[in-house]
Parts: sequence; structure tokens; C-alpha cells
Amino acid sequence: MISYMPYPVRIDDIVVETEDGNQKTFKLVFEQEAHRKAWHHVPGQFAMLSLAGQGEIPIGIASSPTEEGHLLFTVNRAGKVTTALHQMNIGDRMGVRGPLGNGFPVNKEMNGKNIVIIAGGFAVTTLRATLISLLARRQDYGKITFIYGARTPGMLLYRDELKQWAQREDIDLHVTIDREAPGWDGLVGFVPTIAGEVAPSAENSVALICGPPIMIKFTMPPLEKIGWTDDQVYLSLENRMKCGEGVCCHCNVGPTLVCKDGPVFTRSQVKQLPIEY
Amino acid sequence: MKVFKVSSVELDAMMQEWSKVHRVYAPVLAKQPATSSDCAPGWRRVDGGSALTLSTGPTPASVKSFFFPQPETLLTYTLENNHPDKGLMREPAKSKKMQVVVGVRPCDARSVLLNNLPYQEDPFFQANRQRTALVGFTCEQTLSTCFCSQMGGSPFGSEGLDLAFSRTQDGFIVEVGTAKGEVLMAGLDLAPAEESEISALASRRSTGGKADATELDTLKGSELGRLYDAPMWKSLGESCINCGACTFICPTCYCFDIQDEVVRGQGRRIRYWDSCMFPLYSLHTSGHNPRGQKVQRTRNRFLHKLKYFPDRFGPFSCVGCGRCVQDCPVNIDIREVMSDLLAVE
Amino acid sequence: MPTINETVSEEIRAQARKLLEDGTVAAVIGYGSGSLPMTVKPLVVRSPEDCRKLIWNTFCVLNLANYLPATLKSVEPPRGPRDPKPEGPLPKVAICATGCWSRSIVVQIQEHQVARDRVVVLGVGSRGMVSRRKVEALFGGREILAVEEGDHDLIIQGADFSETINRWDVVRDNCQTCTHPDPVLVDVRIGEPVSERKNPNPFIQVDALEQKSGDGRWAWFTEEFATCIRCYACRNACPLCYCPTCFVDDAKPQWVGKSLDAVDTGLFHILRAYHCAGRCTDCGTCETVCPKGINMRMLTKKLNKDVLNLYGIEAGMQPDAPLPLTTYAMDDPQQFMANEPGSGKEGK
Amino acid sequence: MTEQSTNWEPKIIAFLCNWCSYAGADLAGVSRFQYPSNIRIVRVPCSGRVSENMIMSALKSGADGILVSGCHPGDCHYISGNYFARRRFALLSNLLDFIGIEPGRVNFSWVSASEGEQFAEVVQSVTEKVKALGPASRLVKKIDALETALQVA
Repeated sequence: MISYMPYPVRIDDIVVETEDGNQKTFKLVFEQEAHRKAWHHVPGQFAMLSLAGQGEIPIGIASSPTEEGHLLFTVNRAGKVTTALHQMNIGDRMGVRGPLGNGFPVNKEMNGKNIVIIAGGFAVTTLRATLISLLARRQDYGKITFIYGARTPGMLLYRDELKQWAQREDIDLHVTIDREAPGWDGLVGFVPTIAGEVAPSAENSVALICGPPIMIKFTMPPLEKIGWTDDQVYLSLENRMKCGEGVCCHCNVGPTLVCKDGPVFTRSQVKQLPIEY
Repeated sequence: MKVFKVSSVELDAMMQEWSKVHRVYAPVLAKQPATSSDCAPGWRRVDGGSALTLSTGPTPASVKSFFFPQPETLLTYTLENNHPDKGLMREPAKSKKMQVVVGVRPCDARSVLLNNLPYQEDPFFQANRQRTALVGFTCEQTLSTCFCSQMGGSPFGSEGLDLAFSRTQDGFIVEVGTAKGEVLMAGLDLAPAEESEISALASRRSTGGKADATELDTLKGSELGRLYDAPMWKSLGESCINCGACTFICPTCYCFDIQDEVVRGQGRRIRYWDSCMFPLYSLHTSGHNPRGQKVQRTRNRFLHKLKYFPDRFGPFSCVGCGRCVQDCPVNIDIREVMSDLLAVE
Repeated sequence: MPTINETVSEEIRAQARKLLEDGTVAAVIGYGSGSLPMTVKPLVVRSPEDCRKLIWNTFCVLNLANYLPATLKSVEPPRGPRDPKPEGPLPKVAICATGCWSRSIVVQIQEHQVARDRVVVLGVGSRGMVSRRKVEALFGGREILAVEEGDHDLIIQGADFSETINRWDVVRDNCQTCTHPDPVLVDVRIGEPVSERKNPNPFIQVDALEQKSGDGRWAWFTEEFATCIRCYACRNACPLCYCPTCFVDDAKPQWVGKSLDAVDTGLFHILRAYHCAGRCTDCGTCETVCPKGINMRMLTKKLNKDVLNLYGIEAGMQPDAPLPLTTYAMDDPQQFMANEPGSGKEGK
Repeated sequence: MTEQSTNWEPKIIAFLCNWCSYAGADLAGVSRFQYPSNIRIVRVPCSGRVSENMIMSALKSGADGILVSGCHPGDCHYISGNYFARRRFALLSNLLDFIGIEPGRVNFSWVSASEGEQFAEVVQSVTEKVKALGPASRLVKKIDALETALQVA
């Protein structure tokens, strides 16, 4: 049986991620030990954040399963629930229902492969979770390339971690911003351009791409040019959701339910669907 | 299966008996006056004295609301300041009291089985199913808008019914279909039906059967893209006004929305009927709407019933009750939509 | 001899074909035949060949003005949100309109939803449209399989009966009390004009309810709206309801709850009606399309009565005048004020 | 309404325009004019800003009475806001009466910035009216009632 009851959690920490203040990362800890033990997720899954009196919203899980004891969610202030969430304080009670969806195949198709992670803007959250997971079992994967772009340096998420990853030899990290900015000495240029330049050969590789539709659209041609096929590319869709359990029908794209069959699909799966996402 | 003989008088007495121990409901034929709110619109509580009257064709309101109440409280909580449980969700106690819905038609009984497919794992739907007994009446007459046999049902079908009454020359025969049906029949002193009556019903079933369902079944094999891109949707979407009348009167439309309601510090999370006909149904917070156009929403409803649902679960999500055909404000007729779809090259 | 509506149908088809053939309009909004007795399908015709599908009969109950803004948009050349407006005049659309529908078009023009110079009104004088619900009520549970329409009678046929009934008896309430059955905008006249009706009292149903006590009216209100299923057919069928986001869909703040709670349902109907104040032409579409037969028209009719009594305005009758709630007079009545009379400040 | 407890005090939501009635309320306070403490003031820029949605929302949320007050006709800070409001309120007031909301639940008044005493009088009279009517029940949303109805036994 599915349950609509969220696990009660407390906000343990709040980090303002971006310079405009619209992105905050919430660190949540379970109120009850049994719930903490019951929780198992894979990177790429999402959960319903539940605020009593406001409602529920589906948000990608930004923490890796290897970061035990707490959950991280990076939330953009946009609608009714997220606005209320942004006004909450450390110590406040809320709820988490999940984990929901399928997630990236970190222990399946991705095993033993070279991994290319391409992220644009706020969509980096579940890819952060993925990268941390991969690093925890670094020896199981080949080369790891992480490409991440944002509009300005101030709009990059997880800046401290980006610095740490940059130091590591075993990650090929490329962080880019759209236009030259004062104080920025890193890459400048759109994600598709950078991806075309630094992506490894398609052989024995898997790519995970999350970002605005326009970025995904322009990232594919340079990859295809060097031999990538649609089966190697994993995307994460999003649609309005209510139950997250495949019952309420809100997130359907043709016969597919994003919440249950997804949110992670290969690009060839996505191509079979009507454009209703 | 046990089959008994029941006269009209005995039927009334049976309802009386049931209403002493259970909640018994019957359809309202005319516009319903405001009654107690413990009952869905279109149904009334039977508490002795009132005889059952049925019209030809489906009941005015479907049985959907007994299984999928509008609204259903999923969770409750308090938001009172300084309350130790502030914001802590609680599940409301689910009622176990048996409710008996009398006067159900075979189409609606089948709709419960269809809705059960997506709701297999839903605790609320299943709890309601557990405690609801359906007492149905097969249709000796149908309306011109009825098309249950095209959808794989039958006017004489007993599928999904706990007790199925069928008219005979001098009353009814009743088939006891389930354990819940047994419970309702327990303690009643009824004569078994005669062999001739049982075989008469069987022969009606075999002649008025599911023969014409085969043609429509070819839709299930059709390639999605072909149906999706059919030119027919444009004119259909143009005349549709995107109200939710069809979805809300439909026994097999089962979408819901979830929302929090707070009144003076007391809150509840409810689910209530939603319709894919509404723009809000698919609207993203960013403002992007994957089905922002009327035609996309109209198409989604029909393809969900005739393609997406069968792809997932097998049968069509339509029982052919014809309510939408009768009540659509702009006369969008699903039978015409189906024949147009079959003609799509 | 053809009936009046057969002649009208013929004229609509001929005029629609002519307008489409000579390129005056890009589309014609009318009615096609329905799949059940006493039903019709709203139809947008875009080619002269399809004009044969157009019909006119006594069951044309949905206000076609509802389709006008969207159809006008659909005939414009496609362009992106940032593309400049195309040069030259945009294509026109023809629409069949009776008295109340043409008044709705006037309101749409007043509210800048529709450009007058892009609309060709095929004006049809209304002889009153029949309520399917009233006919069905006359026949109890017996199914009606065919209805034949004469000028003054309807022949109702079922599996085992055939009866002739008087047409006017089953005409919708709003048509029976209508005072302006002839269109106020006419570009192409269809059929004969229908003269203004001198009804003794167009607000007879409202008056009757007003006679009841406050408790009686509240009882009426709660009973009438108890069967509402919140399908919003009344809203969506209304040519005046074109807001991109309806107040019921607002989330921040949420004015009205969305489930079947009597208070929320009541608020929806009060506010919906109120939003039509001074704009409603009593076309009766809301009541007609309601799958539960709720008489929400009573609320708009009450508002129409007040607007007429207080401000002397009937919606859609004066294309050049402002709408009643977008204007004011210095000496508007204000007896409803708490400190009136007594404060003595108003007259200054 | 005999059963109501004698210490029941109504809650009245007052939408006061910033330029006249709110200032009038202020003056009433400064000038020590006594008026009942039943009102909860919502300051709005103009009586024309008060929409039917706000009034109905307040009723739904359990307000026993509503008072909307703005500048006297001719004195609107925005020239004509209160004239438009007057038409809308006239229609709303009639419509609410029509569906059986007790007259006196929803009240409208004009109070200028210099009318502290009049403000106190208006609040006094509105409070008395609402007290006479008793607690609001019509169009007041109740969750508990619904809950019991649905949680059948």
C-alpha cells in the first residue's frame, strides 16, 4: 500500500546558495530514528516536501544516499509552498514523503562506464547527489566528467564543493558561466559548447543531462557528432505532480507517468513520447 | 453461485433489514434536495419506508463517490501556535462501517473494477472498497446512449456486483456474487430460483453479449503517434469548452488533486476530483504548461481512456454508460470520437 | 412549406458560403447537428464546402460569442510572442448571433476582447430557444428518440409514443422573459427581424424570490447549489469569463476552496455571478449547460435587475457607453451605507 | 440567538482606506473616543481596492461582521476610487441580501480623516448590529462539521 503520510523531519540547517537568495539548501533530519532507517534512495529520485497548511511539492533529492543521517534539498523560491518554505527557520518541523521515482542507474547500467554529467542552472541538484555517490565507489566507474554551467558565478550552487572537486585528480571538472564576469577566471561559454569540447568518446560511456530544455536540445548535436547515441543519454523530466505514486495522473506524458516510470528516462525513451513535458 | 427468487415486496423488506445494520443508499432520480451531507450528490440515505425506484439506463450519479469521495481527508493536523504537535500529520481513522449501495447498474459496477487497477495500492480506495457492497440491477432496457457492450461490458452483466438482481415475470432473481453478498443475504429466508429463470438469464447474457467489442479493440494495437497526430482533434478541441462536466460525471475518470485546507488553526490535507480538462491540471510553477492548449487537453482525456489506460492496464477506461454523451454541453460524443479514431489512417 | 428555422438555416449556409468564398471572412461560427435529439454542436467552418454542415434550430442554446475571441486568434497568421503584429488588416470571422449573443459581443468589444471591424455578425432574431430539460421533464423517465420541430409545435417521439407539444411552453425561462430577442449588432441579416417583446416583468423570478424572508432565501440558496459538482461548465460556457486565471484557480491567496464544501461551492457561485455584474446579457447558457440543472442564472438576473434599477443600464445595449462598473455618477444611490442617512456629508 | 454565551464578542474585520478612514480611526484613538475593540483593521490604499474576494474570504474565514470604509465621495485620494467602489458595494450588498446573508453582516461607510468621533460611532453601531445578529454561520467554512459528516461512524 502506498501512503500519503510524510515522515516528520526538522530543518537542521539552511544554506543560501545563490546571490539572489532564491535558492536555499535545506538540511533535514528525521524526527524518528525508525524513519531514518526506513529511508533508502538512489540519486535521481525525488521526494514530496510537505508543509502543513501549504501543501506538497516534488523536489529532487540533492543528497547522496552515502551522506547518511540527513537529506538535502535545494529549493528555488517560485510558488506557494516554496515561498513558505523559504520563510521557515532552523528547527521548524516539516514533512518528507518518498523517496519517489526511479533514479539514475548508478548500480546498473552506469557500472564500469565512463560517466559524463552535464548540468545547467538549478538542475544540478540530483546530479550533485549522483556525483557524491559515484565518488563513494570511485573504483567502480571509469573517467568521470562533470560539466556545470550557470548564468553568473553568483548563481552557481554548491560553490564550496565545486572548489573541493576541482582539487581532485579523479574528476574532470568544467564549471562555466554564460558571460565574462568580474572576478571569474574560469570557463566562459554555454554548456553545449563546452560539452562538445570536453566530452569523451562515446565508447563505454553514459551521459546524464539535466538542465533547461533549450540546453538539452543544443547539447545533443555535439555529442552525436562524436558518436553518442540516444540510449547512452539519461534525462530527467519534470511535470506537475500531486501524488507521486502513479495514481493521480497529473504528470502523464502520453501513457507514461513521470512520477512512477521516471523521472529518469533515456533520450530514446523520451523520443517515443508526445511533447507534453 | 447461489441464485434466489425475490419478489418486489421482499426486496423492500431486504432494504429495510439492511438499513437497520448498515448505511444503505439509493439513487435519487429527480434533482436532489439538500439532505444531510453524509451522502454524495445524486444518492440518498435509505432509512426505512422508502421504496426503490430506478430509471432506465445508468443512475443519474455514478457510484464513484462512494469509493473516491469528493473530498477525501488524507491527513489532519493542527497549526495552533505552541501546540507540541503543531504541523504533525495524523491519518484520520478510516470508517469500517459497511455501506450498501442499492440500484447500481452493471456499467457502474464494472467501473469500480476498472478504477481498482490504478488504485490497487491506494489505502483509501481499498478501504472504501472493503466496506462497500454493491447491490445491482441488470438492465432489461437500455437507453439509446448506452454502449456498455461495445466497451466490453453487458447490460446483463453481474461483474463487480455483490448482489445482482434481474427482473423476471413476477419479481427478481438475485445472484450472490461475493462474500459481501453472502453477508447481506444471511438470515434471509428466500426460495432458490427456478432452473428455467436461471437459464433464461443465461441465454439473455449470451445473446446480448460482448460480441461487438472486437472492432474497438483494434484501437489498443494502434500506434500512439498515429492517434495522437490525427487531424480530428483540432475540430474537437475547438468546440470543447474545457469544462469538467464529462470528467466529473464519468464513473471511470479518477484523477485527483491534493490540497491543504486550514480553518482557524485546524488543517487537513484532502484529495478531491480534478480534471485534465483544466489548464491548471498540468501547469508548471514556472508558467510553462505542457498542455496549454485546449485541443491538447481534450485529446488527453480521450486518449487516456482509449489508449493510455489500455496500454498500462489492458481494458479501456470507459464502461459505456453514456452519461457524458447526454450531459456534454457541446455534444461531444465519445462514440463519434471512437469511430473517428478507428478511421484514422 | 419550410419552417422558419429551415429558411434561416438555408440563409445561414448561403451567407456563410458567400462570405468564405469571396474571402470576406476566414471562418464562420455557427451550429452543426448534434448526435442526440435536441442537441446541436458548436461548429467553426473554414471552407465553403463545410457550410452545408451549418444548421439553425430551436435548440441552439449555447452562446456562440464564447468562441469568438479564440476563433479570431486562430485565423491570425501564426507568430511568436515577440514577433511584431502583422501589417494590414487581420482576417475576419463571421458569427451567428441572436439578441443576447450579439449583446455579449458588444460587451466583448467594450472590453477590448474583440475588435468590431473583425467581426461579421449574421444577425438572427431569436424566437426563444427550447430547454431540453423542460421537454424531458414533461416526459418523465421515458426516453425521447426524435424531435421534429415546427414553427409553434414540437413533435416528440419515443419508442412507443409520439406527442405534439406547444413550443413556447418549453422555451427556456430566460427566453420567455427576454425583452431584446433581435440582435443589436447586425452586419448580415438572416431571416426576419423579431420585434421587441413588451414583457410585463422580465425579472419575475427574481421578484418572487425577493418576496421570501431572508431565511427563506438562504434556504433556496443552499438547496439550489447543493448539487453542484464544481465542473465549471457555467463558467467555461460563459462568453464573459475569459480571464487567463480564474479567481477559483488563484493560489496566493486562495479565495475559494476546491472541494465539494457547501461554503466553497456557494462562494464560487456568488463570486462568479458577481463578476458578471453589468455584463451579463441573460443568455441563459450557464443554466443550460449545467449537468445538474442548477439555476445559477437567478444570481446574475438579480444583478441585472439592480444594475438596471440603480444605474439604468442593460448590458450590451449601448456599444459606445462604458460598462456600468467602469464608470460612476456623482449622485449614485448609496442607501446601503452604514452611516447613511445621518452623516449628512454626501450632499456637499 | 438565545443560546449564545453572554460573553461572546464578535470579530469584525474592517477594511479602512489609508487616506481617510484609517486616519479617522487614528484620530479617534488620539482623541480618546471610545469604541468597541471588536474590529480588526486591515489598512488598504483605497476603498476601491477592496474586492469582493476579500470580503467573502473574510466571511468564509469566520468574521462575524465586515466593515469597509473609505473617503467621502468627492474626497478620494485617487480622485474616483470610492465612486467605483460605491457601485460595486451597492451590487454586492444587494446580492448578499438576496441570497440570505443577514443585513448588517457586511457594512460600508464613509469616514474622513477628520471624523474621529464619527468613526467611533460607526464602529459602535456596526458592532451593535453584529452583536444583535449573533455569530456568523452562513458562508462560514467549518472543517470539523465536514469531517464528522464524512467520517461516517
